[in-house]
Amino acid sequence: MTYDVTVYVTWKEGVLDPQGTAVTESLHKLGYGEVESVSISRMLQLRLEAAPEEVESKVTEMCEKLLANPVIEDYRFEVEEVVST
Amino acid sequence: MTYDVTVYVTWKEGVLDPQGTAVTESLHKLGYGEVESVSISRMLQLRLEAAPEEVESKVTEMCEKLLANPVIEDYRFEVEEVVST
Amino acid sequence: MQLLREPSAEMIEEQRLYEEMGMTADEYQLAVKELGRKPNYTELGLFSVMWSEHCSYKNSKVLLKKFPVEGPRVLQGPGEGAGIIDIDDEQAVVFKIESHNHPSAVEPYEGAATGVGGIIRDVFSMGARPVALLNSLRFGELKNPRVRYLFEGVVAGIAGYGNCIGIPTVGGEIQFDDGYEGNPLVNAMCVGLIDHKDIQKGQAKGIGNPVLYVGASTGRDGIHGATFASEELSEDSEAKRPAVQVGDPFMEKLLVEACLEATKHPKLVGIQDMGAAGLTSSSAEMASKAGSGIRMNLDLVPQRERNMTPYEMMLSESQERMLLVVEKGSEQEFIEMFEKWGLHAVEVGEVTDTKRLELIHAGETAADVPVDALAEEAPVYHKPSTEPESFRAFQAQKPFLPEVDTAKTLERLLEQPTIASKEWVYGQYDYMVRTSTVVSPGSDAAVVRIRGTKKALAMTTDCNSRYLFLDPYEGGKRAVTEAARNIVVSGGEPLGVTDCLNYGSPDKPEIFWQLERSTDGLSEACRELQTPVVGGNVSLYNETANGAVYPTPVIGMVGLIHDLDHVTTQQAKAAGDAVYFLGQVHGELSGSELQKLLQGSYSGRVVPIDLREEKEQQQQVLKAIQAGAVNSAHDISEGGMACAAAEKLFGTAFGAELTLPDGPVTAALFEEGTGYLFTVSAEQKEQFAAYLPDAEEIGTITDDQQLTLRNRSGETIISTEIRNLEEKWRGAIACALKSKG
Amino acid sequence: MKFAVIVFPGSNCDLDMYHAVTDAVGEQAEYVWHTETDLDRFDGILLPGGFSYGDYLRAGAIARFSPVMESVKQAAAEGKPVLGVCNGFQILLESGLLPGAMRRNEDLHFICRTVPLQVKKADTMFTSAYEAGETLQIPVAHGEGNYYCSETQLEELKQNDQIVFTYGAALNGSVADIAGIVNEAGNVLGMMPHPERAVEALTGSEDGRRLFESIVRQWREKHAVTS
Ligand SMILES: Nc1ncnc2c1ncn2[C@@H]1O[C@H](COP(=O)(O)OP(=O)(O)O)[C@@H](O)[C@H]1O
Ligand SMILES: [Mg+2]
Repeated sequence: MTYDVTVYVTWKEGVLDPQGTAVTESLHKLGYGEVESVSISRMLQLRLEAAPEEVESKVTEMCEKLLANPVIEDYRFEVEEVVST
Repeated sequence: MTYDVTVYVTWKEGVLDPQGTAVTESLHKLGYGEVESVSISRMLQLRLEAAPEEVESKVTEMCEKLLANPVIEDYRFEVEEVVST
Repeated sequence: MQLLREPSAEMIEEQRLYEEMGMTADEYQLAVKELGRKPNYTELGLFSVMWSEHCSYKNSKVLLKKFPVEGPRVLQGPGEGAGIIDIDDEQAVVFKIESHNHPSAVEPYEGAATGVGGIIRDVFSMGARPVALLNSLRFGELKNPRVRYLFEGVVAGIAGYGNCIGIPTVGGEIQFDDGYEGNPLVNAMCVGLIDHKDIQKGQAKGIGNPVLYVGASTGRDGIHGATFASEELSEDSEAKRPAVQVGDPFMEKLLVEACLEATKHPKLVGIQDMGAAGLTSSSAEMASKAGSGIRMNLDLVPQRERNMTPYEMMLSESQERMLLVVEKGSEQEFIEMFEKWGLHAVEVGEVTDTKRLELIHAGETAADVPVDALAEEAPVYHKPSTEPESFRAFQAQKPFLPEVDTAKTLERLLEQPTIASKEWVYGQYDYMVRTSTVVSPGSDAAVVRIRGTKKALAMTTDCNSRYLFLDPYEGGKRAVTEAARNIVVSGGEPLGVTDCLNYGSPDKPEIFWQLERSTDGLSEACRELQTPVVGGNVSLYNETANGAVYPTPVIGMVGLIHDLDHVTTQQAKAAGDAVYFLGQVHGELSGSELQKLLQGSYSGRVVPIDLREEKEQQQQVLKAIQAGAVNSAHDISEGGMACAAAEKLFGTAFGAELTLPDGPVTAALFEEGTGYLFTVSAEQKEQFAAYLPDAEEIGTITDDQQLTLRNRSGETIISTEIRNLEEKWRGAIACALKSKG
Repeated sequence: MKFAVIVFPGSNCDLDMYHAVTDAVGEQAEYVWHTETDLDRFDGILLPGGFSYGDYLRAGAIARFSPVMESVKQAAAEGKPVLGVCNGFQILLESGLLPGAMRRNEDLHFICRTVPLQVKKADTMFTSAYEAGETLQIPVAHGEGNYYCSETQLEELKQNDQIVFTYGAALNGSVADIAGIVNEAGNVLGMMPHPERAVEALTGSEDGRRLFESIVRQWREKHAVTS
């Protein structure tokens, strides 16, 4: 089966996000004082082939090993089957 | 009102994403040959105060001006109201 | 309220909670005595970080006392953020090295990056402009995927921070050995320049003077980082992960510029960075040094997270923060100055005459501790020391002197990652920014010019820990002499040393013996070579379940090049030049890269160095270079004379025809630390020989890109194309990283 | 000739730019903090390299909104020479003064090295002292120098003859190996390699000096008539 997986990698609580701070300040300077905070993270879109029962475990493995840095990041993902047309 | 807005900034079609390519290759080396492609995008989580009728337009403005680079990037966003407890 | 959940002073004692903070029962009792009562949770936290090895040097103090710390040029010895040495014309060089081993083992990118950030703060907090960075790295073998991850992450982290802040990373060294698997070493060194009149000290003088906090806000990151750095790495280090901090080099760049402006302001009284043990060490040390006290209102400390407790704020190791004391009445001027750089300076307290650190939180006193108790009265231990069995066995061994296929061996040695080109590494570092790098990475020492003068600084980091593993005393001497040789061959007069002592657990008598013996060796060498130790850092407990790292006292050395004309590099300069060898082959390859290649481990004796002779020889080499009698110079280190000869030709259009120096062939080719190779033009010869009559002419530089080595009877031992060797040497690290999944 | 060296928070090649035009080329220069808005007193504008705003979000994305940028645009419109190097180039792209965008280097590594650089176009106010087709040795030092533009955009660049420098050998993944481009008017040059790091033999190469000399020469010629 072919799957589209979207992995969301975000900062663990308490980890400094200097990018987010810089963007918040820049938005303020641009006149968007109403923005309270910005946090910047990544989203990864993977397309892969896998048996239905192992997609989840495979992706978890990939996240732990490479896609996220478990020391400072959390991750979660969504799996969607690609329906061939 | 307070809103949580998630902005997804993705690569325009046809723009090669060097990081996505590198991650695909690394996954292959780690033995995940089943991964066809990876594309990596930026995800921004904004918290802001705004009147309900102007959230969308404000965020659009911020994206156009700063958060995305129209030469290489597309964006979309989701708005969620923060219910105070 | 969070505070209520903290254990009471009684509970701490009854349940021995101090142990969780890394304190022994005796240390706890000492804290009670110093305080005159039982410490509360926050106070205990202050004691535990300030009395950790990282901050107090309680296990190493007895050893550090041996180092020569004085000299005619020394303006500031150990004790402040960084050491300072006079370089004439009312200018001085400021430098310091520091380890970030444990954080890098857990999170290589951020661990290394914040290590660089920390050492830069040590230098600019003295009022100096940071002008160069170096590093010294140790990893396991690249065949292990975790090692490759650590290696790539550490290099990227060093690059990420140094490049962004705009200080060139001009040199370093890397060794790969099983002994560092699981416990890599990441030492970073920063070198700065200062005018004498701008030298600052971290002191909190003047009762009533305000205390300003500048830089990043305080978060919960790195809490207990200092004690973390003083424990062995174990499975649970993984669980302690939040102890790793994330760096913000952009913030630090602003801090550098703003603080350098502040240090030029006449109303600045004292400035110190918040390094290990953050707000606690900076405030307690500044007050203790000035004989004063500090009262701080923690509610005013900029905080990144909600509901932080005094304990958390005081122990946070959030990066990019500085503490300043300024004259009363001038605070607004400083606040505005920082504002211009986009930084918020906040008045968080004042200097008092109580000699106590008083912390107010939510209107109540959260801690009230004598500053000297924290900064000065940490217990000092002299741990038991035992000469290990292995040392006696090594001493009893016959010299290691194998027969080898010489041509093949030369190729294989050049491919060893420890010897191979480090271009894969330094090609990621911006080593040119500030346009003052005269000698880039790739020669013996890096050279950075001093604008507006004819002078330049030569700098290097060195430590061949394999020799320390065999014989810590002789190995320690070698580390210093090798560093000095690298400075001298580059045209510099060695000025002084900063050292980073990376060892296993001092609680083990055999490790403590290594510490004792190697610091004896280091001290003697520094004394004899007249390179005082003006600062350094100690990193103990570098151990995993598989044992301790090799004893690795990294030597950071800086030298003064009096005239840019003296700058010399290792590369051969012209065909037709004569090649000279200066030194001696002993016929002992124990501890060498060759031994590792053949046996996979090290054993045997280390050839002793006569320091007096060494000093004289170095002085003569320097004189010859200063007189312009040398076209290129290179010291013989890893891989011996054969590798040194090849390195002299890499990156040039030349070849060489050489006769081996006297001694057994294998040793003449591959023994390490035997001496120097020079190239000398026909016009220089006479002068060269006058300075270095003992140097032996062994051949010439050719224009055919061929390296030919002959034995003393004229038979060709090795004849090979440079291009072939160079390809292997240049590609080895990238190849090791790419080949396996 | 008097140059402005614009300093953004996080610029770090400002010093190098300053010394290149003063010490090596013998002209005047002044550092201009990003909050200033008056550039009238300058004859040329230099945007140095570095990591403005930490390169956070995208290199150059935040700096482009600095107050000084309005004046830079105005100076460009007036026909004054504007040179952006490395991060300066990235800022010019983000601010729309030059077309295209930067991505991370193909292999994701920062690259610091002296590379061969081909002069594609020698009839600009920045390159008149070079020969077309000449190969220079100029340092690069960047992590995001992988130039991108669409195919139509590339056609336009070629049509208008806006490609000034290309890498002598593929370096970072840039479209058509582009290392530097000018605007259509020819007075705004953006380039990733650092000519200001190549103005003295002592630090490696002198090949970058003629770029600054070209600017000065053009300015002299233009002003010889009027003054
Ligand atoms: N980690 C590093 N960072 C920067 N430069 C390095 C690093 N490791 C090695 N180098 C550079 O590579 C060259 C060779 O290093 P090394 O073999 O240790 O020299 P030596 O044996 O003379 O001390 C030196 O110029 C050194 O500065
Ligand atoms: Mg050397």
